[in-house]
Amino acid sequence: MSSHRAYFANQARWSGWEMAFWLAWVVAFFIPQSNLALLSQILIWGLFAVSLDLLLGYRGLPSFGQAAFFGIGAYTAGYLSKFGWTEPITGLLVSGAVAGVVGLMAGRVVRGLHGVALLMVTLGLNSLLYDFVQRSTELTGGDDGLPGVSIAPVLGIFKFDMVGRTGYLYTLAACFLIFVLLRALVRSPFGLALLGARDNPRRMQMLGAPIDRDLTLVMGLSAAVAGMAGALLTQTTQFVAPEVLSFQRSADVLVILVIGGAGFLYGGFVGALAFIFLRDLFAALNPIYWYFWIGLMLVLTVTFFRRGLLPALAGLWARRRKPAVDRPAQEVAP
Amino acid sequence: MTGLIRRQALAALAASALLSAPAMAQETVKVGLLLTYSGPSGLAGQHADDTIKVFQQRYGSTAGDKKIEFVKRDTTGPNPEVAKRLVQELIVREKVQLMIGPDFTPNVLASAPLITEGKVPTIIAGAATTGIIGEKSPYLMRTFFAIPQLVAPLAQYAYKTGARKLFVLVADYAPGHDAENLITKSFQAQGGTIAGNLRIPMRSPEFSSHMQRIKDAAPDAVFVFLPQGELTVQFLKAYSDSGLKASNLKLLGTGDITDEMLLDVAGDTALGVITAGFYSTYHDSALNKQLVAELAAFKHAPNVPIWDALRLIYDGVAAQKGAPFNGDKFMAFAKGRKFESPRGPIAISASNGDILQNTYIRRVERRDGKLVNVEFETIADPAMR
Amino acid sequence: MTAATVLQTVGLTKAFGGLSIFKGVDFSLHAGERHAIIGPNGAGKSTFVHLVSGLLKPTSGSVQLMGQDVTRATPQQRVRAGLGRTFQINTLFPSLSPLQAIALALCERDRLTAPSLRALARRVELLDEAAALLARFGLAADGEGPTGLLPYGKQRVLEMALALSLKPKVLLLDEPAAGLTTAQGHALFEQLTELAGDTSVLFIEHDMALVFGYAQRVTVLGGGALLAQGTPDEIRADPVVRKAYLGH
Amino acid sequence: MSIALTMLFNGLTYGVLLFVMAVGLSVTMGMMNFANLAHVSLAMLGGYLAITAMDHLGVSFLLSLPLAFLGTMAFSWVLERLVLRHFYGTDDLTQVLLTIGLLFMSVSTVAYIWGPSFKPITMPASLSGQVQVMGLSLERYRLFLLAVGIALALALVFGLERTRFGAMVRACVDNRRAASGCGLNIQRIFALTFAIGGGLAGLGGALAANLLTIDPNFPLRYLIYMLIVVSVGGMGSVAGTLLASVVIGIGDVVGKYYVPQAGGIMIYLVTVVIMLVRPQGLMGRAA
Repeated sequence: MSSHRAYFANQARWSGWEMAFWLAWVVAFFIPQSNLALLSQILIWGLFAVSLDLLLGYRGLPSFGQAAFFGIGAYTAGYLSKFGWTEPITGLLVSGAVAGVVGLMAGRVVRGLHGVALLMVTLGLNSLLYDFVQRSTELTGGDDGLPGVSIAPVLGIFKFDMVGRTGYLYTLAACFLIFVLLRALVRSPFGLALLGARDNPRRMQMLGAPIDRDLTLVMGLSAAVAGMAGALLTQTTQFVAPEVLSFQRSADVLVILVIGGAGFLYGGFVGALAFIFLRDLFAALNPIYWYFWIGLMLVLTVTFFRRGLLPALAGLWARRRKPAVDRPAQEVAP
Repeated sequence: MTGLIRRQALAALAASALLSAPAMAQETVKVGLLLTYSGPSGLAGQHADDTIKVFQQRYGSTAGDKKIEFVKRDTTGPNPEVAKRLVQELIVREKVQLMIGPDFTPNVLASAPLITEGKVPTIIAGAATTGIIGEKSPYLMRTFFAIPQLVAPLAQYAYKTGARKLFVLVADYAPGHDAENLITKSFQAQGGTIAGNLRIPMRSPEFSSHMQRIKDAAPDAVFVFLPQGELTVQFLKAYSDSGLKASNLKLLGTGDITDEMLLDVAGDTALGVITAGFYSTYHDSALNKQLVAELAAFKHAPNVPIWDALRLIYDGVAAQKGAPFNGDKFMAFAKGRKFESPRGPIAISASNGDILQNTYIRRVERRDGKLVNVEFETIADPAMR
Repeated sequence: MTAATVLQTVGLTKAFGGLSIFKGVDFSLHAGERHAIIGPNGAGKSTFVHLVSGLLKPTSGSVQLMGQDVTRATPQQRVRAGLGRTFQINTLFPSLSPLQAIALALCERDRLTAPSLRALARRVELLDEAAALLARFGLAADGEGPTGLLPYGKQRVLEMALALSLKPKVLLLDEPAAGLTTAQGHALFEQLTELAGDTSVLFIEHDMALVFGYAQRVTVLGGGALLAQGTPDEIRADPVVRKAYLGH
Repeated sequence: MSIALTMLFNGLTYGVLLFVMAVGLSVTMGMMNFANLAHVSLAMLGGYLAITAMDHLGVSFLLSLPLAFLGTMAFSWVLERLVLRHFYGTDDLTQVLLTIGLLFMSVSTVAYIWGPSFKPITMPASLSGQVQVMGLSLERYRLFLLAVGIALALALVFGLERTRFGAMVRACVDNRRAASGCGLNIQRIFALTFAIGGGLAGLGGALAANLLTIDPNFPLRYLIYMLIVVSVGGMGSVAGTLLASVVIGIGDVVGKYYVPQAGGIMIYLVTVVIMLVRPQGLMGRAA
């Protein structure tokens, strides 16, 4: 196969690393003492970070309001189950759709913005939604959370048991399927168009690329994935409270993605693993001052691993496997 | 994830096992402790730890023939997702047989199904909303307070002492809305009228507009319900800065707004404030005086709900001497139990496990150089008799 | 028989507030023509290209492309109508390789970039076309490395390849040989002549050797107005041009 | 009518407080194109320094203000020299995340040094209570705040317009390359400007101690307000920050009085609308 075809096929093929990554999650299920509840939440954080990666990593748009879509998905799943639609899988899809539609509308609103203005508008919209949900106690139960959320067993068979086995497998399956779709998407011409618009919107205009349409679509898509992550959280914890759309969550997911590495689709999961695991560790070690270590970790990441852990690890692995002499500084092309 | 206390406890256990004669292996009852140690409300967790230290200094770490071992976890505030995971971790992996907390209502609601399924008697020491204890899980008990226990007596007191037009100001969140409905209903039941009500945002650095609304309504008393923290301190400051305090307009509230944790921060702005509370460090009882003295070393007030939870656990475990610990037996023992608490006589309701206790009307006064809540009226809980 | 007009502007004007920097220019480009625009700095050359390509909205006047009125059209609509352009300062995709950049241009041309799950790698004919285009422009060897690391000269070539990959009817080149040695400039224009086929080319250029070497007609702009238009020889002899531009 | 005037006065003084706390951030963001979210931690530091000076050194409230200013200024100088100057020119997301990290660290460090609970501030009698002014009963402290705010605004405007150093700072704001081209020592100007901006934040924190509460979580609570004032006002524009502070201060107070159901969302609505209409802010230069 001529070299250029191999070049593109190479990018699309599932590498050994990727398969090992997903297999590890399956193996973790069988390890007797593994903390399935924590791993499920890491997966949910990871998927949530991947939704932000579509925006930030692939289209270069930072957002301080991604938790708004996460929260919309979480509450939609909550309301569905409260009004009788307790089947989880369809509930997940509907939640993603609702969040996606709101994402499309948000996309049209923030179209012309970038930089700090974009951060502030997304922050403002997120705060408005949080304030509304927290204050309307009759509608959402406010701070005490939405009453009456109960989810039927998956496929009618697997009940959400206490140990979290069903919850873990359900989350893993959902995350994997959504991830496979996203992976195919970013390897399609649409993904390349996003990267092009991230690098140089003016050049894209002169290639006739509908960058505004693409921006609205990627906002809708990223919102849908964030909504499904939110729905997964509601379904596995059978509870939802205003905290799901707090500013703190939007800041945490941004931190997670930057630590993991934006623009590699796996950065979200790697970042979630590092962040949630370390936060749990620091909190257990020193419950009062663990915020300090989270802050330090963030400062060090931004200083030394400018593009996140994943590229740093990949770079290390590449240098170790092939001496740098005969190999040009291969940038990990997405 | 071994908590600090757990490591010390393990070391102590190993030491005692070596030293003591090879008696029958002493059973250890593990007690899960779910409090907030970090973030804005991290203070409560630290005060609870000190209270536990004092309790264990006095009563040791064994009850009857069983050893009590605490497993500590930080819920990081009202964070249902984290709280539920930690409860699951404690029940499934740490195999705790008793639990104190989690604090905050959303955390309790999220964990209730697990507590029921795990059959782990759990004592709530930090969530006041109604509709949790007895309804969400048969294994829940409470040593904290329920909002109606303070609000209803306060309405009666206000009317009795001449208030006819009451202004109701609450923070705009679920417990605030509960308190608003309760005070309105009970005050109107007495024959009083509501001069006006206001729900202020949870994050509200600027209070002058709220004070102006109170002035406009010209009430003869003001009822306030706010979460413990900066809102209370700012409200009291604004109340005095705006001249409302000088016009000696009576200010009534639940015990939260004059809690000992905030009293010295609020300073003189809290003087004369009348509240309905369940505990005051100035409560006149030998048990309380000794406890307050011991906690003075830690420079803060005792966390009485935690103290009473420990009392209940130690007594309950001791009652099962000679037999392995059983959760259901503990529930049967605890429900209906009456005992003396530093706050005064309390009981765990036999019907739903909620707390029955006196409500005290108190006024903030300066006694030997320190601001305290002086209790001047006791309203007994009708179900207590 | 004059060839059909592929690009025409009538009374094209652009004013920022009171200051009008482009005063009522009537211009026409014929099919297959190689047309150069010359003029001193600040003559409005780049403004003219921005107005024609849609990156700037004109204050008045009109632009016709292939017979369609595109005065109010977005750049994307003009590209659909057959317009292609390069930029004075390289505007490429730093994190994409040349191969990916050309593939992206072809995907946009064939309207394949709607969200889909079909991998780019499976569109083999398009990838072959991209590789062939790169080879024709002498960039075959650099196809897979990061664009950012390409030498400046090759980036200028890639800039042109990107524009040509859309098979435009009208190609606007904004100082294509900027920053190149004379030899590299000539090589670039050789490639252009050979590869442009029947595409009409309008290029801004300072190097008179290149202008008179490759242009069939020349337009001279000065102070935002059209000074003269004609064949290279006519322009070389025109007294107005000589005074305003050549200085003697 | 007098109520409306009182509300306007209270809103104005609240706006002035926001201005003093935020103006340093606006200058550093506008001039050095550096988004320093930890600026709000510097304000907290000022509050703590003032309170510590009053409690431990027995200094009066009035004297604690300059101490808070100088103390925070010194700390800001060190922070800029050691950490921040390595990040000039990085993209704004990197700066945002770096300074959020610093903000988290400040929360724990302050809790470690001064303890986790609120820090009360004792106000002198001359600055507490109410006073009758033209028939309105206004709080003495707010009058004092207004005076300090106006003095500061004038000092800043003159400082930037009239002094040589001001000219140098404005040159850097307009075009850093050109400014360094004509021999201005950019590094020194940045360091000094950042320190003064930090000092102002410290002074703002000390002034805020009496209205807002000073505790380790101060930055987490008021970060959003400061970001809003700076982005609505327009980066790098002192006048813009003043205008935004006053608009948001009055809007917040008057909004809460006349439309209580809207509660705290007025400030967010204003931000979203202005950011959509003028992304560069009221007085900021078009990006």
